[in-house]
Amino acid sequence: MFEKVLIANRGEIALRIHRACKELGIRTVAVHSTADADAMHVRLADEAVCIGPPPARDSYLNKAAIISAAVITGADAIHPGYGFLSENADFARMVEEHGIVFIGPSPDHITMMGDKIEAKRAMVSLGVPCVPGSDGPVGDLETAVKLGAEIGYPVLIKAAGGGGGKGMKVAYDADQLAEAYRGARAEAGAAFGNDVVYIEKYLDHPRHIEFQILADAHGNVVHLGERDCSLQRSHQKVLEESPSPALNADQRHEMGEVVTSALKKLGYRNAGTLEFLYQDGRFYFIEMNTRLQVEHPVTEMICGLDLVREQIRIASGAPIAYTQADIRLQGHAIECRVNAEDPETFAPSPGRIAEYHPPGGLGVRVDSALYSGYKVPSNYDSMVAKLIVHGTSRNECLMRLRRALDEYVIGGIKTTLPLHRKLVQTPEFIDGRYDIHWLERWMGLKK
Amino acid sequence: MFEKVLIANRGEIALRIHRACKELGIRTVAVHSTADADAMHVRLADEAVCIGPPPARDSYLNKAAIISAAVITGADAIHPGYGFLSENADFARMVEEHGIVFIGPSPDHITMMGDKIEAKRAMVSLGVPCVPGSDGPVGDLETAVKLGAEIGYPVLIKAAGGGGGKGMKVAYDADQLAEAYRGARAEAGAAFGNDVVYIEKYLDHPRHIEFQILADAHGNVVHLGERDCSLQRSHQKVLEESPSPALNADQRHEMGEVVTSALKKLGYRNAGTLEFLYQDGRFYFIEMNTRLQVEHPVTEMICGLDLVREQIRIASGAPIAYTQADIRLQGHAIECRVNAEDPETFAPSPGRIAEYHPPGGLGVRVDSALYSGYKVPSNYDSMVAKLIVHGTSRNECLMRLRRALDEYVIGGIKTTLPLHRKLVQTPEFIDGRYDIHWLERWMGLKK
Amino acid sequence: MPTKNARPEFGPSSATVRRLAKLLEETGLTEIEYQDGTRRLKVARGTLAAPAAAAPAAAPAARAVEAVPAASEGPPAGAVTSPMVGTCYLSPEPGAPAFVKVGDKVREGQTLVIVEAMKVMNPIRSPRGGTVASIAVENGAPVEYGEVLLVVE
Amino acid sequence: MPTKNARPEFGPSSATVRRLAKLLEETGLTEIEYQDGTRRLKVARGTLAAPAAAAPAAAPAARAVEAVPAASEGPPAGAVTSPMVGTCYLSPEPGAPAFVKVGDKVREGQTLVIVEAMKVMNPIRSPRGGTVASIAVENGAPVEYGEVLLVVE
Repeated sequence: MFEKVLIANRGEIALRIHRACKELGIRTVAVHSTADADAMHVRLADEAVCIGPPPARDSYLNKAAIISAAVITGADAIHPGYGFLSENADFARMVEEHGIVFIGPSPDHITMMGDKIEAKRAMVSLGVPCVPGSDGPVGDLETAVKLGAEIGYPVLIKAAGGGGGKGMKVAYDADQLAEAYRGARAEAGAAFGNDVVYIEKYLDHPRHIEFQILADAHGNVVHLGERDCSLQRSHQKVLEESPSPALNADQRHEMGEVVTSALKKLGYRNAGTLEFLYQDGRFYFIEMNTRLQVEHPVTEMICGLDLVREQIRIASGAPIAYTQADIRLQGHAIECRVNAEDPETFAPSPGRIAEYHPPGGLGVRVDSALYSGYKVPSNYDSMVAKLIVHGTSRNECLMRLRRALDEYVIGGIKTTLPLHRKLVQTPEFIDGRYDIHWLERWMGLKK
Repeated sequence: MFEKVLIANRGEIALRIHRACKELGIRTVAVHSTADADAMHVRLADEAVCIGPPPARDSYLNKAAIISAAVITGADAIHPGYGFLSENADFARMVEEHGIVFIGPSPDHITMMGDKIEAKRAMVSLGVPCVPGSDGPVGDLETAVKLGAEIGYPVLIKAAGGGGGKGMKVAYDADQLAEAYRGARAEAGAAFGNDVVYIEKYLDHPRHIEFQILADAHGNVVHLGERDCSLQRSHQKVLEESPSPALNADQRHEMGEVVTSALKKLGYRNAGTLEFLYQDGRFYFIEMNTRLQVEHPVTEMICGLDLVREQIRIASGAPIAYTQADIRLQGHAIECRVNAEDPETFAPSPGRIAEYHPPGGLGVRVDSALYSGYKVPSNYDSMVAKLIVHGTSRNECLMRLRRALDEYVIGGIKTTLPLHRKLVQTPEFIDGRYDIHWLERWMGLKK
Repeated sequence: MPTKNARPEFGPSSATVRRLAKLLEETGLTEIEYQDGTRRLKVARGTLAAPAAAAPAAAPAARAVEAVPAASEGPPAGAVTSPMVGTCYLSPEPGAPAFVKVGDKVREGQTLVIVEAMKVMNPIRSPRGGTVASIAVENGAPVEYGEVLLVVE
Repeated sequence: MPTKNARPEFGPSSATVRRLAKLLEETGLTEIEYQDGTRRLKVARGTLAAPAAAAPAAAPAARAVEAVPAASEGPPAGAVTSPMVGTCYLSPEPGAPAFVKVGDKVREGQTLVIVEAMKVMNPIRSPRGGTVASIAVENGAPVEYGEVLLVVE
């Protein structure tokens, strides 16, 4: 096991990693920008090294500074957290070249999954379902008709050279196809000077469902069930839950088998997440995240495992100490991301925390680096806390979440707590009837 | 289910009950003395009624005031918490006479268990093992010798009229009995003018182990395993854990059967705890608590049930929704009681809380009504917080407890946090090798 | 005067505390802590401009019966407060005229209102002679301990 | 008046407290704690208007590399700080004389020390002409971003 781990991140995830290290008896090195000199994880870490000025490119994205800090403090391993350098294959490679362990997958797997086309190709070959389509230009209407029948309606005709919704038409059945095909080509030609189009299946009300996996260096792979992250605003996840209200045990088991078998064949190592769109009983792979995710605690709450601890153990070469059959997913968990933002306008709201009082009691977990008197810097991401609640059933979890949200006090800045308090009272959320568009529609941001 | 519950208590347990009510969709009424007008549960409750001045006898022990508060607010039920009126049969009866549900057992069972001799007699008749003894005066040495052989050495000869250790002698074997018997009689005669003596088994290194049970109004009784509460100072529990490091699964199962069968025969209802001394593989009943216990969270953490919720459900007439076979005790939990006391001298330390920062993250639960700026009144018990930690194994739980204790900040007053930080580093605690005398010896308070 | 005990008084000298307190003031410090071996002395003064009591503002909890500020803040001069939780009646029985009305002169010991608790009617008597300046409760209203019932000036 | 007891007054000297209070003001620090063997002295000043930053005092975590206050509070006048994390060398190679020593006159652009990071030797040049007033780091010491290396006045 490692003696000393350097935490190449900030905020709640840096604290999260610090906690896992302490519980393994590992010493911690916090690296921080000058803006974070007073941060909680800096105060708690065994050692702290200032690596640069506030802009992330000069500090948390500064590979040389972080590796130098690891060298001068004698750290054995680096945990990158999420964001920043966590999916940077160059960084992972540099870390390894300095004889330091990168707590994550191999640089090659990071590279592969970082290239979305390559990732999709790999997943198709490994038997993971992706969004079906023409896989290339569709030169005439006959081919389009044939593909439409194969793929199943609705289908989307998309400009190859396009973007921004231009040159994009939906056909809900074969009758609409001719018009959509011609319309898309015409629009594409006019907009981009290139009328080459593709066809793929159109998902109009998908959920975002992702599977958490763990893989060790000895060929063992397990999945820890799914997370439903469909509640999004501007492609940012707002609230996540596990299990998904949309899946049953058979679907979970079946898809779990598909992803574990794929990653076993791939020779993947450490934690990873396969993200899918899910609609009408079918999964469609979007991308794979080769790192810890923000929402990992909902999985921890239902499977009882500490995912950061598992990441560290795997990186140290230890085998996963259990099989898929040993993993029991129990009860229900929900995570609310609390951002330092105006809950109506979503304008950032950095500043000094006045009162700070997190909720406590049974089934309530708070992952946050906030404290009374802390100044939320304006330089970084606005997420300042995660409230995670567990219950034996989804209903118990929801009732507990409501009372915990009502107890949570963060003064001095605006936060999205009021948004969450409203959200957990809506009939659609209570019934689990939502897709990736629902939240924005409910908020009046989208028709 | 009840519409509105009155919480006849204060501090962390009042908050605990409030939380359980909120999670069941029940409105809450906080009653409080003038000293507690700013208390957390008073702030959070749906309604609050001031019932008297600071002295407990005029407020939290004032039966008429509490029942009047229930009447004027229209509460359906009263939860008494622990301490105060929780084991007062008169109060329970008065509550029922006012058509209000008392969330606890019947007044008759409270009365029975409140009389320690009656309680022991009942338990013997129900097949629960008690400390064996003469059950009456021992008039001559021959009878003493006979009893000594029956009970097994060491035995204690005790003055019937005595107390304070006077007229008490231990005989470690038959050879010592004559001297001990004569010595105890002589001392008893001299000290109390009454040389009548009893004999009972002497336990010189027992652990305090208790079993948590739940019983409904329909004859269903389950046990939720044991708690080891051997770490005590001046008969006050300091730290509790479950499962006990001293028991194995067979012992747990066997004793669990004994207590559930006894309480089924007794017709007991609601939550209750049977306390035992445990030594050399045997249990000896001491007393039964007919209420929720301070240390109930350690049981909640390993069985996944909300005990206050269960109490409320049972009191509303609902049956227990699971059988003994459904109950799974998972992992390990430890609770540290944090008192507002000097950690060296144990002098009370009331006053205003300056910084307050509870630990967070995976597996950590804090039950406390403290907040930054709150003034701990000098009128009541000094326990101000409970830190409860869960882990998949005792070792994981211990490592997590250490890091959580290190994160916990309570400023402005002295607390026993430093004592806990030291305690969790001792080899004896780490190995689980302790009895009810160990803590005081370790603290140098006892030889 | 020095204490004459064999064992010297336990505690820091008043002069030292006064000196350090003055130093706090002079220097604007909030804390001085000093240790020498096993002896330690700390003096501190909270923020002068009253600490902003960081009270958790219970988010949405609306109260039906609001905690009476009187209980913690002290009732106004001349106030007669309820000595118990119960229901307050302004007249001896339904339909009867009130015991007192605003402007009435009252004697010490005269019944002002009744508070019913546990089905017992408790007459609340005037603690002094004077004039009823105001009546703070309505007939049949629930009252808590320390709640102002009326003001006799 | 000095106390005449056999046992001397317990408490820090007023002059020391005043001196440290002035230093607090001058440097913008909020706390100075000093320990020498069993003797310890701490002075602190809360932010007077703003709420006293209730900073979680990480209970027992001792730091090997202490966060440099300079980073957040601003370095002293004339300070030359490290532009990167690395290892600081005072001379061009082991055994060679130091680039500069205290009292040396230096030109703008003259190499003062070297900071090695990622196996690259980065000469740290003087931002101005002047005299080396002090050298804050030892040869071979790890330095962090913003750490004061030396003072050129």
